[in-house]
Amino acid sequence: MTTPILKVTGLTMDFGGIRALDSVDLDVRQGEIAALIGPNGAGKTTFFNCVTGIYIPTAGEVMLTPAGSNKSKNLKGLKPNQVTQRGLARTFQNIRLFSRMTVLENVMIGRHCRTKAFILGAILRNRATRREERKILEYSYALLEKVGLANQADEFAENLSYGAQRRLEIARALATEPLLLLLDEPAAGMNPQETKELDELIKKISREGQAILLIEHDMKLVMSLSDRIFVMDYGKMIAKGNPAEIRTNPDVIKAYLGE
Amino acid sequence: LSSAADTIKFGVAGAHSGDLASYGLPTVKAAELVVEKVNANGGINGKKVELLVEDDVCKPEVATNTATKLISDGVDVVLGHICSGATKAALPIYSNAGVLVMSPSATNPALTQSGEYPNFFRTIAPDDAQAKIDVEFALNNLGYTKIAVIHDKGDYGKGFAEFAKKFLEDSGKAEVVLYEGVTPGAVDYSAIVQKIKRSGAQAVMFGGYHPEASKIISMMRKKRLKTDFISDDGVKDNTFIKVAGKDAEGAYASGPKDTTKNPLSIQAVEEHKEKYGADPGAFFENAYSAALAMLNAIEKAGSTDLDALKKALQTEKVDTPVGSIYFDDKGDAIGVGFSVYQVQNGEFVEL
Amino acid sequence: MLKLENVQAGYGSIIALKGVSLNIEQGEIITLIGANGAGKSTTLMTISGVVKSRSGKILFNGSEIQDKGSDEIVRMGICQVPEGRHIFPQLSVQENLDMGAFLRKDKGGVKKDLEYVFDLFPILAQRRHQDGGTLSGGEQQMLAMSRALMARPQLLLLDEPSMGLAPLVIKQIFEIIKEINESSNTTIFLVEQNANQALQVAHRAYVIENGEITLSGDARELLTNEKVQKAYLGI
Amino acid sequence: MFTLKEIKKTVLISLWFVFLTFPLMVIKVDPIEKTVLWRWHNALYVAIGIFCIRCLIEFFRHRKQQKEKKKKNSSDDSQALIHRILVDPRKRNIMLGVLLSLVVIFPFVFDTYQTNIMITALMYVVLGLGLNIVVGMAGLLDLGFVAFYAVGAYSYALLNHHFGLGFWAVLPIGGGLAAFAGILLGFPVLRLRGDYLAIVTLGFGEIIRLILENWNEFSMGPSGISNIDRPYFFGINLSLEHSILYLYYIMILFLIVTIFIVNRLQNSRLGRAWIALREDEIACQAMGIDKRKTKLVAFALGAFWAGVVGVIFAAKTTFINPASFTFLESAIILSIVVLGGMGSIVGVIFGALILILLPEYLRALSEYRMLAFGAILVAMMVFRPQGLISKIRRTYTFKQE
Amino acid sequence: MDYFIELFCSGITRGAIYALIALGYTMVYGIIGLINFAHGEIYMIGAFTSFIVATVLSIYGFPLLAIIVVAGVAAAVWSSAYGFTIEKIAYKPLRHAPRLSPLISAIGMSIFLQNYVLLAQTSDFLPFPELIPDFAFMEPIAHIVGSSDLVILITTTVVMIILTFVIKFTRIGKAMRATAQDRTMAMLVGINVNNVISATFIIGSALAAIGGMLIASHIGQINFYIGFIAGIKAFTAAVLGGIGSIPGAVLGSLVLGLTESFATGYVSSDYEDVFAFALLVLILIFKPSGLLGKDETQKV
Ligand SMILES: Nc1ncnc2c1ncn2[C@@H]1O[C@H](COP(=O)(O)OP(=O)(O)OP(=O)(O)O)[C@@H](O)[C@H]1O
Ligand SMILES: Nc1ncnc2c1ncn2[C@@H]1O[C@H](COP(=O)(O)OP(=O)(O)OP(=O)(O)O)[C@@H](O)[C@H]1O
Ligand SMILES: CC(C)C[C@H](N)C(=O)O
Ligand SMILES: [Mg+2]
Ligand SMILES: [Mg+2]
Repeated sequence: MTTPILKVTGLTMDFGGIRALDSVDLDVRQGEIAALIGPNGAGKTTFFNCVTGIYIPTAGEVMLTPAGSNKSKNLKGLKPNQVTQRGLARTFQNIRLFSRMTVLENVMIGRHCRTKAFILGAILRNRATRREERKILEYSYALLEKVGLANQADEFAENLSYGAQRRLEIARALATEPLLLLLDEPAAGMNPQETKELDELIKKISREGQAILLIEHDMKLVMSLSDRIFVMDYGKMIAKGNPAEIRTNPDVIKAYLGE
Repeated sequence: LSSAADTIKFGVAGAHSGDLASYGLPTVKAAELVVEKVNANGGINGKKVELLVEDDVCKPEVATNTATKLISDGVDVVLGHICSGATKAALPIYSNAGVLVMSPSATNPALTQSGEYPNFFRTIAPDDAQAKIDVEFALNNLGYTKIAVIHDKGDYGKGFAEFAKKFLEDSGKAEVVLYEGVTPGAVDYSAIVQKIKRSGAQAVMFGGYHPEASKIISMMRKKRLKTDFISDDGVKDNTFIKVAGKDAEGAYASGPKDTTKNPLSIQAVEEHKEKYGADPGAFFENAYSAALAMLNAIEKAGSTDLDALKKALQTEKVDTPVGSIYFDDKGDAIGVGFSVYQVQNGEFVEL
Repeated sequence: MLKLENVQAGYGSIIALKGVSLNIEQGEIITLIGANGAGKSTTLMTISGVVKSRSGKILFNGSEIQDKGSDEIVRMGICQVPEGRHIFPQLSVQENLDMGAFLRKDKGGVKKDLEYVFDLFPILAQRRHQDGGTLSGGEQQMLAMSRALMARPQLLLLDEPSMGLAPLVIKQIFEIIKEINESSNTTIFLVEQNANQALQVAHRAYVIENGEITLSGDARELLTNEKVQKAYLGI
Repeated sequence: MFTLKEIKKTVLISLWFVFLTFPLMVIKVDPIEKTVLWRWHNALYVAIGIFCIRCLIEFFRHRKQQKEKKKKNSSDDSQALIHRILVDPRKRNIMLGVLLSLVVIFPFVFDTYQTNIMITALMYVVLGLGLNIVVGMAGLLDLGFVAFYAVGAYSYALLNHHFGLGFWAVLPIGGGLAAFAGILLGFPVLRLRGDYLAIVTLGFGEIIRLILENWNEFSMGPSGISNIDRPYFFGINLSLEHSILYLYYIMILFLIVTIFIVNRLQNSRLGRAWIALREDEIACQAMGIDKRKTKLVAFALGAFWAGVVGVIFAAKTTFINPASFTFLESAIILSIVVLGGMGSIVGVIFGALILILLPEYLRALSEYRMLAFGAILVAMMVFRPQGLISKIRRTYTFKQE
Repeated sequence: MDYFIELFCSGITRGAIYALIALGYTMVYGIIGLINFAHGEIYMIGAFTSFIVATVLSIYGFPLLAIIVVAGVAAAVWSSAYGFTIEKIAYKPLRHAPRLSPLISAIGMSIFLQNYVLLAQTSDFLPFPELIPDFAFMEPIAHIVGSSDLVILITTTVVMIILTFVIKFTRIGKAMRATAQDRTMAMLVGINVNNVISATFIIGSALAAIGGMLIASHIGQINFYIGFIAGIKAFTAAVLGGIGSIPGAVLGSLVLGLTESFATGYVSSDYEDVFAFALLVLILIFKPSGLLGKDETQKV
């Protein structure tokens, strides 16, 4: 079996007296959709923040391994931009778009870390720069088409509907060509119709070989998408398995699902 | 230039707004008073005098605009600028147009001594001249051997202080125990006062203007420090006594000779009080004198041609509030005898 | 109790409400459903006086409130849980709750209600002294809801209260809605993406499209309405 | 049009202002002579003045409302006009052509004074464009921009004074040193957000000025450096008028280059990163943008322009001292950027022209000059809070090959 | 050691002076996030008003205590009126404007007010009457701490304590904090945001006025420009302490005052401001939101 793309071991995070993450282990494999679920305040978003460099974890290891290679990169202690550079991209629970930039520009920002024109290139606008700029445009536009926002490319991001903003965040994250895509509650605030569309979109992306780890409270969506599910409670990983296992796991039912 | 025009255009340039307005505005008032009086008496050589007042906020870059503005308005002579820096920036422009400039307050020695500004005159003593008087007074009359030299970091104050320090050191008779600049406008000077106290100075020699001087002297007295205070003609201003009140008692300051008893000076101050309902501010008398001197030169020369004016200024004596003066070939006023004053019973008394 | 007559409102050149009329009776649970950007939140904000109506009338218990300041409107008994939670980030959980009771004078009552909400959401009691801004998304949503309860409003406006909550808590939220409606006779105006559940608790419902009310009626009937099912229930 | 209620309100407002201005406007005391002067007429002036101003404001507001009601859907005001011209390339070229010829013949139509202040205005346009990179694009509030200007000016003054280096030789050196100073300042303050950054930059500006003031051996202290060479024209020393003319054209050329470069920067990968950084730092980092590098580049580039203009400044006034580099100067440059419309090149040009030419043309008001200037600054912000000309949104056209 | 104590006391006095102005700065900043450059001018107007009133009263022969009280009250009333009016004219219309627009408006206001006082009164320096007499019991240590130093120090301390209490525990204080953090939500819990903002300006301005009177009496002179430098320094102090925080403003002011004093005493007053600003940079590097400022909670 190949090494998992993301392998997190013993991740621990303390805020003052609160232990928000307590030695969490998690791994995401090549091409799969994994889900991270758990009650409110379980530490899911904190997990994302620690993995992506926004918080510096108290302890633990975060290893990222590109597909088909066995050269792992340790992400612990890196800055968020370096983490993205290495191949992790994320969306935010509370949407964080560049609201006064256009939809297209938002995605183009995502291309930043994969391109390199700088001051001189900008001023001289030489062949290489122009080519690169055109490529950025093409790539970004293609992504917008993929998420179904191409016809709103010139709108300000803040003028999009909620669901559209969520999809734009996904497109922007995809623009960084991540090895693994992290989605934090992509369906929150969406109506059932939009959730259905989102379901299809994620499946489409996944079919193209993109590995995904998502946090979500909409169980219908989680069950329909995930290959494997991780369940957290009070900062601890309490269960993992395929949807069927999780659905019937008594701990999970007690802590999270109800019924 | 404008011999054909039917008025004499008398420019007044200086800081009329911003933090240094209090040094510039009295000049405007002096010019207004003089010109009003001259015009009431039929003008100069049958021509009325017209005032052109322009602000330069004491900034070199604005001063160049001010100067070009005055030139393009056809100015004949200029009273100003107030600050040495602004004056230096503006002078080449006036000189290019052949316009005479006389400042009531720009004291930087280089303005006259460098010979680079042939069209420049002033009715105030340069920094070095006053430093010399004050130093000699402190050494010879007061016999001090430990002196703290303080300045306000400005071009005038620091210029004065540098010369004072140099003269003191050169004399070999006294030691400069402290040489420092204070921040003008600071809310509290007690730290520097403590430092003066610690330095064991017998006298403080201060280069700068009366607002800082009164703040420092008041703070010294508040801290029960009886050290003497010696300063320049930026301080020899009645406002100093008013603001510092009883703390000013005993302070020394150099300035033009016996102006307070000069009838012209008394008259000028009276005119100001009558018209503006208040005592005049800084450099008022210097400005009043400069205006008189320039208008007198125009009258005597019969034109506003620079060379003719220069000649008249250098040869014709004129009675002014600062004394009966004429100018040397560098542009400094002669006849403004300088002496040292002391505040006694709320008045500057010549020693 | 609350009546909107042909209310228009918007932001700058955008007109978000193009003449909305609706009617809420004392003691009802009314839900407003509609697509993203249809104007649901704007409707609530206009009632609360944060967004000013440009024309039309808003009547609360018979008096016009469209020109009143939002603080007066709150004082009259209309309280809102806004979209996006709007927690005071640097006030502690406790202080956030106190702010909810800002206009109340009965100290004893406030204390009782505080215990009541801590009872509803024990996690908040645990986090009592933590800054509101550092709570998890779901915790913040619970706090926002509790804060509104602290005001003991006559009319409670809820904007997507179930957003970001775990399934168990969502269930609980809808139970709370029912309970406060029944026990303290609070009138509730509920905006929800989760139309299915909203329609199940509500008595009546309105459908808003592009700033206009296009459909209204009994909640259960709308649940079976084909158009509603297709557009909002994802069936 | 004016209802009774309105008039009553206006009267009340006037009375309020009479009360407000009472001690300062009416009473004048002389603490030494112990006299009090009661200037009651001033109270009357205030009352009448405020009444008129308020009527005027109400009148215009009323008229604007009427107008808006009449043509609800067509949103064509002056701003839209400028935008329309700028967006249409043909119209833009025509306008640029007309503008350019106007600019070229300007010194021949107007006198030296006008040309002189126009040079100043152009200098501030470039300063504004430089600061616009930092504030308008990257969203870093810099209240000490004047420091870089000073670095440029002193570079030329000192190199000219000590080593006789010429204008053209120092131009790039001045810019380079200023850019270096920008990076120097940038390093420690990168972590700071928003207004904390503002105060530190303000402090940095003051530090530079204080050093220039106090370190006599290096900068000649407060008395400054005089007799700085004006630019030579192919080795010829020009007369005053001619060198003003020469400087004017240098400035024009330089401005065109600046606009060209700033425009290109704005529409580049780097420019996008700046704007994104301004919008949301955390999201920006999560998208892989190196915050440090991007910010430092903004600081350095902004400072570079300031440095170059500083060199020109020293050459123009031929005399510099620290008094020219006070905080107020930074505030004016910042005002240019905000007043013009943050991030908009055309806006900055308008902002600079207005803010620099205004005080010059207000000279007619003599002592009321700065009073009017302050009031106009407030009024312009109140009536056009987003700036005179808002930034044109760049749209990308996408053609599939 | 004596010298150290002397410098220390000087620094504390200077700090206390800054603090009186910084408190208003920090309050206004805290609530509307505006660097109110006109605050220094409010302070100046307070000083002028108290100057005018005190002089008039002393000409009419009122006793010193009456003069102090009436002049202080008048200064507070008028400065508050100015603060209130300025907010309505120059800041309120800009509530929804881009962040920097009110800043420019404030700079314009500051220029306007300076020149207004310059024209309405005079450009000259005016002697400010000594309102605080030398207390006999202070005489033994008068060479270190003067009476006015003491009064300023006590006033600052009292004001800080009262303000901290007001903000922490009273209704208006809670309303202020809520308004500062989320204006929309403050409206939704029933706070009249306009009134709260006005109240903040009024309190801040009144403090500046009291400060203006005490400081002018301590220094002994005023003119139209005194607000500028004091304002910049107070602003620096407020930031140093963590802008928005009341105790922070006082602590920042004291640190700033002490730094300047020690820099003057042990190094050179030529560079006192350089030291002050360098310290500011240093502290902010290690504590980006000031000494007592809360780190902005950034939960993503
Ligand atoms: N900066 C912080 N300071 C203190 N506590 C924090 C901080 N950030 C998070 N926490 C706490 O850590 C716990 C985990 O929060 P986290 O946001 O990871 O939850 P979550 O699983 O994403 O929940 P939700 O589903 O509600 O979004 C919460 O109880 C929260 O209050
Ligand atoms: N602050 C604002 N400024 C400008 N336009 C706004 C603003 N808020 C909302 N809008 C616009 O008003 C319209 C109605 O928005 P509103 O938020 O009321 O929709 P909604 O029905 O609540 O949608 P959602 O389900 O996404 O919450 C939308 O077109 C939106 O773009
Ligand atoms: C008014 C003062 C600042 C002028 C000063 N005497 C100078 O030489 O510059
Ligand atoms: Mg979360
Ligand atoms: Mg909504």
